[in-house]
Amino acid sequence: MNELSAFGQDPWWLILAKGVVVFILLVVLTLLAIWFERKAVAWMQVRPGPNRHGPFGLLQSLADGLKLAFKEDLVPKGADRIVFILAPVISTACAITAFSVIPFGPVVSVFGHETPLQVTDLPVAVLLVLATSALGVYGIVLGGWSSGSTYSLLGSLRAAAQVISYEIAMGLSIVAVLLTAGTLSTSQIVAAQQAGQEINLGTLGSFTIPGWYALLLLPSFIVFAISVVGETNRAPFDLPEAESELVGGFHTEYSSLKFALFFLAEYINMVTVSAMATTLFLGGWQAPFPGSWWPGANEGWWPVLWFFLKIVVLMFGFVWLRGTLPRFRYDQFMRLGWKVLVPVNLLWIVVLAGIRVGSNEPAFSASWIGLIGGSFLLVLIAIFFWPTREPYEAPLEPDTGLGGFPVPPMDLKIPPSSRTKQIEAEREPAAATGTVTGKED
Amino acid sequence: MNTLLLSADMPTIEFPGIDYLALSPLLIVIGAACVGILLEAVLPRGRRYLAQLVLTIAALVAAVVLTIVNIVDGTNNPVFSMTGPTGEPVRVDAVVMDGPGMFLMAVIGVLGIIAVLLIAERRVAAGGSFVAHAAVAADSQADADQSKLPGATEVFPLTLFSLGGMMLFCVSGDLLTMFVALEVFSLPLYLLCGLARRRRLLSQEAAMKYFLLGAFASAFFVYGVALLYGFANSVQLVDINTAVRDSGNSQVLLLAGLAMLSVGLLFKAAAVPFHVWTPDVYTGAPTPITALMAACTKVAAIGGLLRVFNVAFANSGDPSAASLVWEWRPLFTAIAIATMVIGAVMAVTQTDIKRLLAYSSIANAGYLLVGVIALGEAVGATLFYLVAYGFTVLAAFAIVTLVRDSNGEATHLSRWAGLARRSPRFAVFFTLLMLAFAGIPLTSGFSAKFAVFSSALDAGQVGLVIVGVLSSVVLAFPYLKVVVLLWLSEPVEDAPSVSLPSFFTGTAVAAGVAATIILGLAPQFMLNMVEGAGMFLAK
Amino acid sequence: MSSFPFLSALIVVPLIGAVITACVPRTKPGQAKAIALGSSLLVLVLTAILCVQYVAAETDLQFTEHYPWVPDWGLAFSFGVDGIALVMVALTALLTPIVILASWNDADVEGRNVPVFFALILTLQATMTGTFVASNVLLFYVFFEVMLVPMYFLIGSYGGKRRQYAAVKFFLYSLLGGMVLLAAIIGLWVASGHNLDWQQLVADGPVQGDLQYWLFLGFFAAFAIKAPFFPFHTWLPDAGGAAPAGIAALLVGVMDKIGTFAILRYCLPLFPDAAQAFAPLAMTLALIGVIYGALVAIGQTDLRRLVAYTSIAHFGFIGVGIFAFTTQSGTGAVLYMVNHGLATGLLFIVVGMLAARRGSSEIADFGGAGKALPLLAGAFFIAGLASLALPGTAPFVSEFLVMLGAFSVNKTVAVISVLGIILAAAYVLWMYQRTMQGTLNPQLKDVAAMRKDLTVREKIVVAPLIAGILILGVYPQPVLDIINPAVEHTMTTVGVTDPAPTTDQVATGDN
Amino acid sequence: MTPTYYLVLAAALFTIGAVGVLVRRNAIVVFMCVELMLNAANLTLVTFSRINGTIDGQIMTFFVMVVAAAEVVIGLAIIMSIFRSRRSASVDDANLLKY
Amino acid sequence: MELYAPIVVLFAIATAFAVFSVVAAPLVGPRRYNRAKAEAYECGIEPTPTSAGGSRFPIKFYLTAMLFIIFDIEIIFLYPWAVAFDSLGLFGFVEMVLFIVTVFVAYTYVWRRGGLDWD
Repeated sequence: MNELSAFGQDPWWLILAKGVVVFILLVVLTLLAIWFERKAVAWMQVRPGPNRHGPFGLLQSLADGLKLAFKEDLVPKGADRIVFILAPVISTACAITAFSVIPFGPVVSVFGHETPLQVTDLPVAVLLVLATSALGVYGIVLGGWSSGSTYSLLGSLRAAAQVISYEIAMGLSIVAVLLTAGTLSTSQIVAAQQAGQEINLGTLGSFTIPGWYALLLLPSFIVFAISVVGETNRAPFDLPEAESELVGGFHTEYSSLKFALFFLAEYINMVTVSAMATTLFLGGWQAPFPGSWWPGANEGWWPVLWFFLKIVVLMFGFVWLRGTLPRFRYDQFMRLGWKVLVPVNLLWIVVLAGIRVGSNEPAFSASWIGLIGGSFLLVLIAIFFWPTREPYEAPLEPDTGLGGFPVPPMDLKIPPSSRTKQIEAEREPAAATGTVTGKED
Repeated sequence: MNTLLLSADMPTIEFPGIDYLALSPLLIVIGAACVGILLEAVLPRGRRYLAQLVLTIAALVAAVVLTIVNIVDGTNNPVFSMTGPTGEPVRVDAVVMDGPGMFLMAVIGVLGIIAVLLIAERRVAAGGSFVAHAAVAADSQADADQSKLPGATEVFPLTLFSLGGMMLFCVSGDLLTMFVALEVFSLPLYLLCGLARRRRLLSQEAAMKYFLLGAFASAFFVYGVALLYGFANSVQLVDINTAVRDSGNSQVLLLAGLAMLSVGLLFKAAAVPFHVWTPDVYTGAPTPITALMAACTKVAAIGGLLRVFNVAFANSGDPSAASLVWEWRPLFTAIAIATMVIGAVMAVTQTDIKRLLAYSSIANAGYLLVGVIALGEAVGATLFYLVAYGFTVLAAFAIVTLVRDSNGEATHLSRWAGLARRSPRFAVFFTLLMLAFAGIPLTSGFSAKFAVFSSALDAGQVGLVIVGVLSSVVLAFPYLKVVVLLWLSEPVEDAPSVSLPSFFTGTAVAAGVAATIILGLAPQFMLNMVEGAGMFLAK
Repeated sequence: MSSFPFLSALIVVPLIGAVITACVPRTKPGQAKAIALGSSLLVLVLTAILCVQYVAAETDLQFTEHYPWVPDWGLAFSFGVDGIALVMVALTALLTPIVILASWNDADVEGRNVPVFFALILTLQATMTGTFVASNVLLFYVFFEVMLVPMYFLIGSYGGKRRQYAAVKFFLYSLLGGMVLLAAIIGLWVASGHNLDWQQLVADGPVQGDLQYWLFLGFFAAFAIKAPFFPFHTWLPDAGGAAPAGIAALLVGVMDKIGTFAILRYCLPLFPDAAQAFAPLAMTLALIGVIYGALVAIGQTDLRRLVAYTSIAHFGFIGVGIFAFTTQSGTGAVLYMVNHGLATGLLFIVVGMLAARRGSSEIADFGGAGKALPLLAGAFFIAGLASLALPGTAPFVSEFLVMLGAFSVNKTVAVISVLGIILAAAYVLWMYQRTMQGTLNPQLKDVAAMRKDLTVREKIVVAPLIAGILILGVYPQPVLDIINPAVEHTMTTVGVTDPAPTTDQVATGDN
Repeated sequence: MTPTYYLVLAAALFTIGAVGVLVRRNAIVVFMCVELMLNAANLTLVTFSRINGTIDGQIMTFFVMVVAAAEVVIGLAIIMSIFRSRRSASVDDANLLKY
Repeated sequence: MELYAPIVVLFAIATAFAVFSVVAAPLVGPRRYNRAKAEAYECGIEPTPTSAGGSRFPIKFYLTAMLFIIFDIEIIFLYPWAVAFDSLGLFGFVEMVLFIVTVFVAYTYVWRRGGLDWD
């Protein structure tokens, strides 16, 4: 608890102020991010991008937002009204709340109050981020489900499957950080990255590498980076919103400010995961160069600059991906998540833990590590490349049209409108016979 | 301490020393289950059956042998032990390998082997009792297409998991381990119930009922654990007992926790009023699984009850705290009486052999509860009863699997009429088993009843014994009805035939019948064993 | 005394015989019958030697054997006989070959397994003998319960109409009694400090306190069902009516005696205070049985059921004899058990012969049958007279002793039981009249078998029984000599002495 | 805030769940009610952990969560299979096993 | 509790904003009723009828959900272990390797049975 003694000391006005500032910051950042994305993509595609509103078109997003506010607010006929309205609220609120434990900088003085540049910190801060981002999925699922539309439903299901799949990979990649830092508090993780790590190469001498976990725990960082793209439904993993397949995905039926809220949530999530990546792997708000090239770099308000610089770089990464890569196919995407990221991550955790134990525990020599890790690796290889792999068995039962129920499969067959009544007529006898079959005795 | 997570500079944690030899039966069974899963993953379909069968039987045999080695060694201590900061030993007995616990483990292992033999049977019904692809919708065309495929081999690892959970359940030293073990043995059973090859809908329905009610009961169990944790500030059975003795704590928590805990345990033991699932599930489940449940689950559930009540809530030898026994005993007596009576009476009205055996198993749960309530010296008698009942019921269900017609097992009693004409040997066996259930001397059923009732009377439970004997007269009626049908009735049209058992089922029947006779004729050796098992380790 | 384990042999020999008989293929029923008969005759010989070697004056158990079985429960193969048990063993040994012979062709029906039938009879014999010779309470119980199984199958598989109902009813009634007995035995086991050896229990003295009364009731209920005493009797007419004739003879002739035997053996010595306290109740039940059994017997239209009801009346007499607590009445009761076995056994067998010929046991189906079947009618008549205890037949002696003993204690009881004798005369004579005398039932002419008198086999069957009835009727002394010391010993353990010395001079067996 | 309130809340949740299991007819809803009961137990455990000042209750919560998850997996599989066969998840429709 | 208060504050602000937006949207925007607008969008054709209790969708989604639960549970156990790793030492390492191997067994099974394939 001592490590967090700096927190929880703020007066109420400071808490409120921090909250408001972070909120405004996120909204503004979103507007800027949208502009930034459009502009960057435009540059990549050698076109000007938004340039009418404000300098360099900076106010384009604001204009879009205002326009949305004055659009008609539609609620489809088949929608579950309450959930339909609730869904964007959940998405937005969760996205913003996640930011409460992101450290922007060290302890500074605000109107005479010594306070950290962070809304708050918890012993379980990382969990809070994960929890809120997981809760955000509810917004997506409920939004898609409550729309009463096939596209929305499929989009939301895909989104949910995607988010939870990549959440596993993301969660596992964080384990390595926790293992090294020994804490779940974000501020302490940042602090743990302060000191450089001395690597001893025996006769080759030793050198100090920066304490950033992105370098120390490179595999984790790579996995984290990949999985957050999937987690935020961004290209090339933007399958839930694949226009060519699903129109707009889960928010097909949303319009006006509700749509804007989803949009907001998505971009906030981008910022959040960038901030998380910064915090967990890139040294947080600490100055982006090893050593103290400038003694005051990590003091006062300067770190906020470093922090946002890092975020901007990461955001650019997002945009770059979008501008460069085509969209994945769904099966490719799921395969990447489940069959590559998860096992690689687990293996990496075991190896890392083995190395750490080996360095701490005298009885546990390097050969032991080699033995355990090696055998583990061997087993893995043996399992995954076992020669007699069975061909995939086609499911015995076709997925479509069971008893006249519409079963939206991957190869969605949309019944023509003229048959709607016929289908509904068929449903009754099918349901009636369903219960009598298999009667025994 | 307000935070769950330990910070890095915490003092190093003491780790328990583990007696791996004592733990080895559990490790082997659970480990073999994991290996079984891997085999499922890597072996081609054709080779899985043999590999799984060999693995399963070998693991169970090894577990039984090691348990016996431990018993002979006289290992009678907590498996986890460690030294506290001041040097004195501190218990962390998540697992307590005491005499009764190891005995129960061995019993579950042996009964499990027999049940696995039944599960492995593939000749009596082509492809076995289990469906090939459980995910295929029942009664669909695809289901008909797969009726010729050999059954799923996943049942073996599932069974092993279940048996491992049961073993752990009997030796758990704290309620948390007990809860985990409870789920480890229940969850595979839920699945296994739904895997019948024939009458899939019935089977799936049974699985759903069992699952929903089972989950309901385990929720009660865990809430009871929570309340008892609030009461005793620990979930170790011995600590709860300590807290019970010097009860400055809230009695409300204790009694509510005890009640909730009991609901979970009594559900598994199929005691009234938590028995409603039993007939349905026993009927719907594949018969080998029914046998497994009737034999092994019963052993585990009663084993758990015995341990909880003898270790945590018994406080024998301490008259000042005897009030607790006074608190729960009358209620349990009522439950035991209701279980015996309702089980017996309902059994009378049944027309399906599996349902009949299900109600009989409820009634037998009542007799076992008599042993639980009697506490103390009755532990040995209860163990004896479990052994006797387990073997008999296994053999009975094994025979049920053999009586078949074109629709699979013919379980309706009217179909059994006059079966003795066609296969007298089978009828003799079944009659013997029925007589054992009815408690006729020279069968294990009599020995078991005598053992339990005599020790219950020793403990002063007169009323229970009287209800017990009277209900067993009522219970004898359905068994006699079956015997009458077998021997004295005219065979029906297109009567089912008794399939020639293969090695597996034959062995199971033989083992069950042999145990029924041996425990009836010469029970002394088993009595010595249960006596030798001694008492639950409470200190 | 010989060291030969007679009592074990008496149980083991029929068991071995049963196993061998059961192993005979179904296609060779003759072999099975021969083996069964041989085995039962061997037992008879053994029993005869046993009787010769028995020392009548000794009151302790003789021929004791002791082998451990389940020490934890105090269960052991402990055998031993006193005078009461000896005569019962002898009765069993005598009746079994006769029954086997009488039932020679009973099982020869399509679809019935002949070897198993005889194997079951032998098993039944073994278990019944076991109950008489067991000197361990739990061992007794084991035989007492196991006995049900062969009897159940004999009635259920080989009986007449309603056999399934009768078999199940018989089994359930007996099991009810057995379970109550089990509870009582467990209670005794607990109360006696984990001891179930009969001799030891008697030596240790009775159980103290209220428990004795409860235990007595438990034991008594079981034996009353077995005997059967009113109101636990309803199974007997069904079972007796449905069972094959020979089996019915065994059922009523021997098996039911186990109830009364066990009352003498267990209820009285082990729970003397309770026995005396409950004697009025038991006596009342017995008297009701005497009158009720006789009255109902008069109203029966079926010969088998009629005989079964007469037995209920007779068991009432036995009950009166036991609970009068005098040596005479007790001796009379035991003697009655033997005589009744002979008389009712004969009656059942003869009725069976009649029914086999006629294909029915309805009284209305007979009438004037005696003319065509003089020998059979004669045997029937003798059996009937024995049943009503005519002087000169064996039951007279025993009934007289019972009355005498009862009179010395309670005159009302004696008077009421005299009423039973009168009623007995009524039902026996009426039965005989309706079946054998009077005008010939025209239907009988069409039945060829009704013109066929006793065959040689049947003569061999009835002859020893008739001889026994007559011999014991005029010279019961040897049997009384065996019975009397044992009964006296029993009464001593109950703690009663014969009330009036005036009866001594009348008592036949007081020496 | 007194921790006792949490106990009361947990008890209320548990009761709601239990009643829900007994009165609701949809298997999924019944199942969710069971989960509610498990979570009520979790809440109780954590509260007692706080009251008693030991960490055991929180650790137990982990295990209960694991078990709950395993139950979800098993339960959904069973309910799905019966739903595919019968096209109904109502426990009343599953009535073959009645006498 | 003080540590958590700011989170609540931030959450309240976010919720207030979101609720305000949703409530404001219909008030600010125009309302011109048209039956076609109220229909669910389906590329211009009449929308697919959905059954009363929600539609059925491929089993794969359930499977993914179950897998997620399994691995989420693994993560639940991994986090405390990772944080306390240094004080747990060799014992904790071995235990956790066992745990991971166990989960891996199930994972392998699912993989080999095609549970991870999305056709």
